[in-house]
Amino acid sequence: MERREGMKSSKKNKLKNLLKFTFLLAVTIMLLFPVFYMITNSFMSKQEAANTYNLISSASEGNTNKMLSFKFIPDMVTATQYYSVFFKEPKYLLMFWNSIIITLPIVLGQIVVATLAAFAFSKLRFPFRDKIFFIYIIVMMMPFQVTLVPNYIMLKELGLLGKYSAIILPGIFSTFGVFLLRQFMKSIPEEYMEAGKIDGAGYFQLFYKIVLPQCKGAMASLAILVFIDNWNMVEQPLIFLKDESMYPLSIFLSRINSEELGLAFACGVIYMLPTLLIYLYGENYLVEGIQLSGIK
Amino acid sequence: MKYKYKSLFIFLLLISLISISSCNANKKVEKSETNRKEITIYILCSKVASRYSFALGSYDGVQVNPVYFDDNLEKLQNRLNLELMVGEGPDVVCTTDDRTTDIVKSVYKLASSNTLIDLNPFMNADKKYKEADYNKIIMNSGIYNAKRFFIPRLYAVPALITTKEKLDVNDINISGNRWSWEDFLNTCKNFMITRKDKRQALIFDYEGKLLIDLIANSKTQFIDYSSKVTKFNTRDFISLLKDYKDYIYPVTMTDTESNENALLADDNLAVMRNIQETGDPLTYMALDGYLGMMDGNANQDQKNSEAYILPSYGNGDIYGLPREMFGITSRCKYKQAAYDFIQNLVKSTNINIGHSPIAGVAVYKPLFNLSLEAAAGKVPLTDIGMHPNRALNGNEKIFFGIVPEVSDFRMNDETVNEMITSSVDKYIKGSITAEQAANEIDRKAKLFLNE
Amino acid sequence: MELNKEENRKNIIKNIGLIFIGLLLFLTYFSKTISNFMLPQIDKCTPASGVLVSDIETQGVIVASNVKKLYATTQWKIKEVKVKENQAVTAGVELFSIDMTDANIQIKALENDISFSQIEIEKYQNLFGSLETDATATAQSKRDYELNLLEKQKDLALKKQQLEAYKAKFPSDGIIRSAYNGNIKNIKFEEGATYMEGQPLCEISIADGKFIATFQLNAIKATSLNIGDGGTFNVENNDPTATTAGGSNQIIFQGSVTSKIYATATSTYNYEALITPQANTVKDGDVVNVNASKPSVQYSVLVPKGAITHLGGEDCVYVIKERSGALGSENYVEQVKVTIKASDDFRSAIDVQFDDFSPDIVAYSTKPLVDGMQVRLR
Amino acid sequence: MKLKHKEAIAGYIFALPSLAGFSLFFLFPAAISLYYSFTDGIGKSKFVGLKNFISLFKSESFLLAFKNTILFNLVSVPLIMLISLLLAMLLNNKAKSVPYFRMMFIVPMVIPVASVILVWNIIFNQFGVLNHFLTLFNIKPTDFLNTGWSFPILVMLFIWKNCGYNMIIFLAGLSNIPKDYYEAADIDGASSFTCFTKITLPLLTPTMFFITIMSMVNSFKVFREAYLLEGSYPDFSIYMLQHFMNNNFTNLSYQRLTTSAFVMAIIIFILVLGLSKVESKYGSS
Repeated sequence: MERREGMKSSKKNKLKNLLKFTFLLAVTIMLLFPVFYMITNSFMSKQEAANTYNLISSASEGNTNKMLSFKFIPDMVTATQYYSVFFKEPKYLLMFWNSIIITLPIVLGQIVVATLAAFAFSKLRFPFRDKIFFIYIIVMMMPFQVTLVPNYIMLKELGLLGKYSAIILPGIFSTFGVFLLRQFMKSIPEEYMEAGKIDGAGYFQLFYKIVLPQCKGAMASLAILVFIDNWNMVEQPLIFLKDESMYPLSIFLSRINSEELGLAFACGVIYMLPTLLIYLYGENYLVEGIQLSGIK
Repeated sequence: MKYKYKSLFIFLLLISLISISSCNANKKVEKSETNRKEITIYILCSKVASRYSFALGSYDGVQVNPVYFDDNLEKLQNRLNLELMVGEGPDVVCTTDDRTTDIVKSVYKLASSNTLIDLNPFMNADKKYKEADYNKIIMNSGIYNAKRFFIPRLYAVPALITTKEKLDVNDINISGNRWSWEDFLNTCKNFMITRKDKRQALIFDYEGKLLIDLIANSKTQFIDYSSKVTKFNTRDFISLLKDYKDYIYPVTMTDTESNENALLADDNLAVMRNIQETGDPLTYMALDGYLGMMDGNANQDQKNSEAYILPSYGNGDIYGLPREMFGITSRCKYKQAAYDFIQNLVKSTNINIGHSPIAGVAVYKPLFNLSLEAAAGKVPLTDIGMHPNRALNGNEKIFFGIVPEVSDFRMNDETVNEMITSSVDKYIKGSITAEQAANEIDRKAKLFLNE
Repeated sequence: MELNKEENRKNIIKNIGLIFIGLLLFLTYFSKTISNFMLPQIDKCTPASGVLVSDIETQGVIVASNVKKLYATTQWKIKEVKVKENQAVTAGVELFSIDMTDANIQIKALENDISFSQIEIEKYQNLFGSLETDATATAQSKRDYELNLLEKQKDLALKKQQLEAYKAKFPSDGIIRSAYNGNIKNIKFEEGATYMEGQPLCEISIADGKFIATFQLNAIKATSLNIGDGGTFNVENNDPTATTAGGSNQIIFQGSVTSKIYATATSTYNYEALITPQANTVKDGDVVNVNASKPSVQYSVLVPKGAITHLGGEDCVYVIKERSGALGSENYVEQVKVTIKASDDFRSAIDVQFDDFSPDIVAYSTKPLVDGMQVRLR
Repeated sequence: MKLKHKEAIAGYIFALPSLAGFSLFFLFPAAISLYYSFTDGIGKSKFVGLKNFISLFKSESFLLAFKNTILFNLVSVPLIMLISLLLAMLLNNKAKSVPYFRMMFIVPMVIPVASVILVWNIIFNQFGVLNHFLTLFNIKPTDFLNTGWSFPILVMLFIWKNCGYNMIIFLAGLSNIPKDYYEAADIDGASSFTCFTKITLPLLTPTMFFITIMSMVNSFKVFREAYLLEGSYPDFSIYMLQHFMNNNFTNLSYQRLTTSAFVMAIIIFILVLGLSKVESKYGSS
């Protein structure tokens, strides 16, 4: 597309781009608002941050008639929150590591498992394929609470309860990845496969040589999305990990009280970074697409 | 260069993962399935344990051992829920910890969840059990759908506590310890008129439970679990709300208002200031017969304490709020032992929590009478399990003196309470009318019942 | 070109990621060290039951139990002083002499006056005697004469009395003597000075073997020494003549507190203890070492004074407890309000309700503590 | 024939790890909970047939929740599809500024829930910024979070949170469309709109199918925010199945939970079936 616009770049296009730009800017501001708020507030003193929270809570309890308002400019810019997160209270650092311990294996595992399965479900014909896949989808759409009790019992039987693997293993085998990749692999033209078969390549080679290179973008997006999903996971650790020292950061950040608010903001900033970095790293795959598609 | 980075990165990560997972590993507190003969009970905080301590013995070889959740209510509730659902959890369930905390939010939902067993067979089999010994009305609060799921240990009667001096100083005179609704309203009105300038609070509404208890204490039972009927959207309830907003709320001060952190609206602030000047509100609410709460407050001299049973809306009856109801879970291995344990608790003379004050009055009549005598000073405090060095304070004396035979019970349900308070807050803020509030509460309660 | 830029971008991101992760790793690894480094270090101690020994050691002064004052009986002019401060005197010892010149003149005058009036009386009588023989004398005149005579005689008697009274105010030889045995204290007179009637001249402390030891204590110590309490007193006797049975010049004797008065000026308690040493071993003015050490009643909880912190009028101690933190179990302190019953130099008896039976409490901390603060044991 | 066999075997082999894990951690539990929905309790419980289902359909709460859930999906899913697709199209070029924008759309997903809730609270609270703003035009402040307004607000929250998510997938989908198709069309002199309808949309159908379903899944997940924002008994307009299930969970009536879940599952099944039909219809064209 870019190239084409390059060829016949006229006033109309310029205007269009300008419109695009402004629109995107507007949307972006809307989206960035909370982050901005969080970052600015993370530089407030403990008490100052707590005040906002108390104000809200008391407002929702109806003890006040004060109007709430966003406070972007701290009265006293301090890094005390970061200081206490980094130096004084290592438990938040440990929580961060717990998050990583839980998330990384899931991401890696799921990518491996999902690509294999997706290949099968999309490119290989075998009995009950679509029915199985149906079940995949439906089970995936079940809310968490439904299968919770049997899950709990099962994990207990397997002796995984209270271990990281109680969260990691189900995470790895979540059907989301399969579903996503399958959808993308479907869109890879059959001709490639046929060509490969004619060249006498085995199924694994087909998978490795032809399909895999073409759904880089999909895999990147999978990695990002899975990471995000599990990075924000709250319910499962809360239930399957009895030991609070194993809780990930997301749990702490999902329920906060007034005196921890300042800390939470600081933690939140740290919490955001990995996801953003990973996104930035994989981002170009998303748009890169298939350049070599024409050449054969 | 690039590879150096990569390898370093991976190396670091590996180290981190290993080190951290190991550092967590050594703190595993996995409670393995012991096949010792034992029954467990979950207790919120170990301080309360003294209340159970005497009973935590062994019952024909079955050891009772408590699991403490050092004051982490949320943790306790989550774990209790989950474990009961997956057929684990404690053998004996206690609905409340003390007056202020309900471990089980709504008792009858628990009863209807098939996780508890029917206690009637045990009672019938029990030779020592004499129905006359128990307060029948309160005992029946444990029955749901013709099955007895709970045995209550205590019941509480909401009462207003103050001291004679305070009443005299502010020339409030109340005839007798039993108020009619009208007396109560009139007192509030007069107070409002006389004190409008001074902006003082007549009632210290501890934890904002006043309205809840007024509702609980009213003639019509607004919510019926077994028949899934709610009567919140009735004229009674609406007028009750109106009375509350117009006369009672203006003269009350909740403890959130007395908490400095809470940002107060100006008029509340005025109340607040005044209270800080005068030391404390003129009267304290002491709810659910939790009379010792005054220990915490400024009013230290209990000599001329006065207790007034909270007026009942509609008629002069008194309603008891069952506390500390004990049930046995269906997964319990040693049900008989569990039953014995509960009976022992209920009959035990130890109705209060060591230093902290009693959470209610005993359902077991002999014990109730005993505490009456203790209040009258006929028997030593230790006989009702009070800490010897803690004098039975005036409130309890009076309270025991005036606590009457209750005519019915009202079950406290946190879930419904939350609905009521949230809607009433809006009503008081003026964003909705009383009718709307009543309607909202009614619909939510219906939702809740029909779930 | 395009790809190169891409690579650079990626590298930058990767480096950021590495730095971030590395930083967190570093901090995690050293987190315990850092936190320990910042934690207040404390010494612990266990409160014990026992008694407070309130040893009171102070110096006092010995004074005689009763003291007589010497006043000027009229206007005296001191001629010569015969004693000095703190001199032991017995009854009849000369204290000082008075300049008698004026007095003698006065006396003379009076005596002359008397003798003159006597002569007058005699004259008068003689005159009347001549009258008796006179026949013309009437009863009337006779009565007048007797009246006059009586009047004159009365006058004479009066004058004589005045003389005696005046004389009585002076020693005949003009020398004032001590009336008691004891010793002289704070002489207020000096030679040549004149003193009005009723003015104190000196004191004589009676040597009857009864003495009072006076000493002072500050308020805290005073709490443990009350009227009636006994104590041992000893005097460093520097007077070689007075030797005790022991031969040493260290005289020890018992006594008991007789009065305890609060002196607002010095905000101390003034004590008086009645002591009865052996005869003439001590004299007043001696410096005495008071030692009234006495054990208090049995207290259940005794803690070092350092363990008690005063904040906002309330005293409290910090109990050391253990909890499981992010990095394994950690120690923290819990504030417990206490009321101080009594205390001596080192320890205080407190009234407190601990949760568990005998907790460890903080004896000393490198930083000010807060309730629930994590601490590190030395 | 033989080839077919080989392919089938290969297919099973490729799918095996996923299949095994899936059936162990998802299918089997689901089956068990399906069984529970026909019993009267956990543990040694007895079979009660369809009793649970009947009582479920008697309960007004369930019906309300059911209605709301469907309504919510009907409103929010198409909306988010449109918006995210639009954004994806806009962002699917290599203009300088674009990557930065793209990044921004990730952000709502990476912010911790608590701070999101905080912000939304400050905006929509009774005394919130919005009301503050409205009072300037002396409009009476309304409690947005506890009135009929809460439904559109929840939809907004949902879109705000998830449009980046969908956008990523769309981007990936767009990137998978071979460029030469466009070039071909370009040579034929087709307008960019026809390009969109004739090339982009058909080739995007698998992605769209996926996104539709994912949006539904996420619409269940938005419950977390709704719950934190308005509690377990919110305004009736947003009393969703998730609320129903969660409340039943806290009230220990697990039968209700499973039963309702399977009623839902049936609905989903039909829906997915329909969608996949649509997909296969367009995808092949």
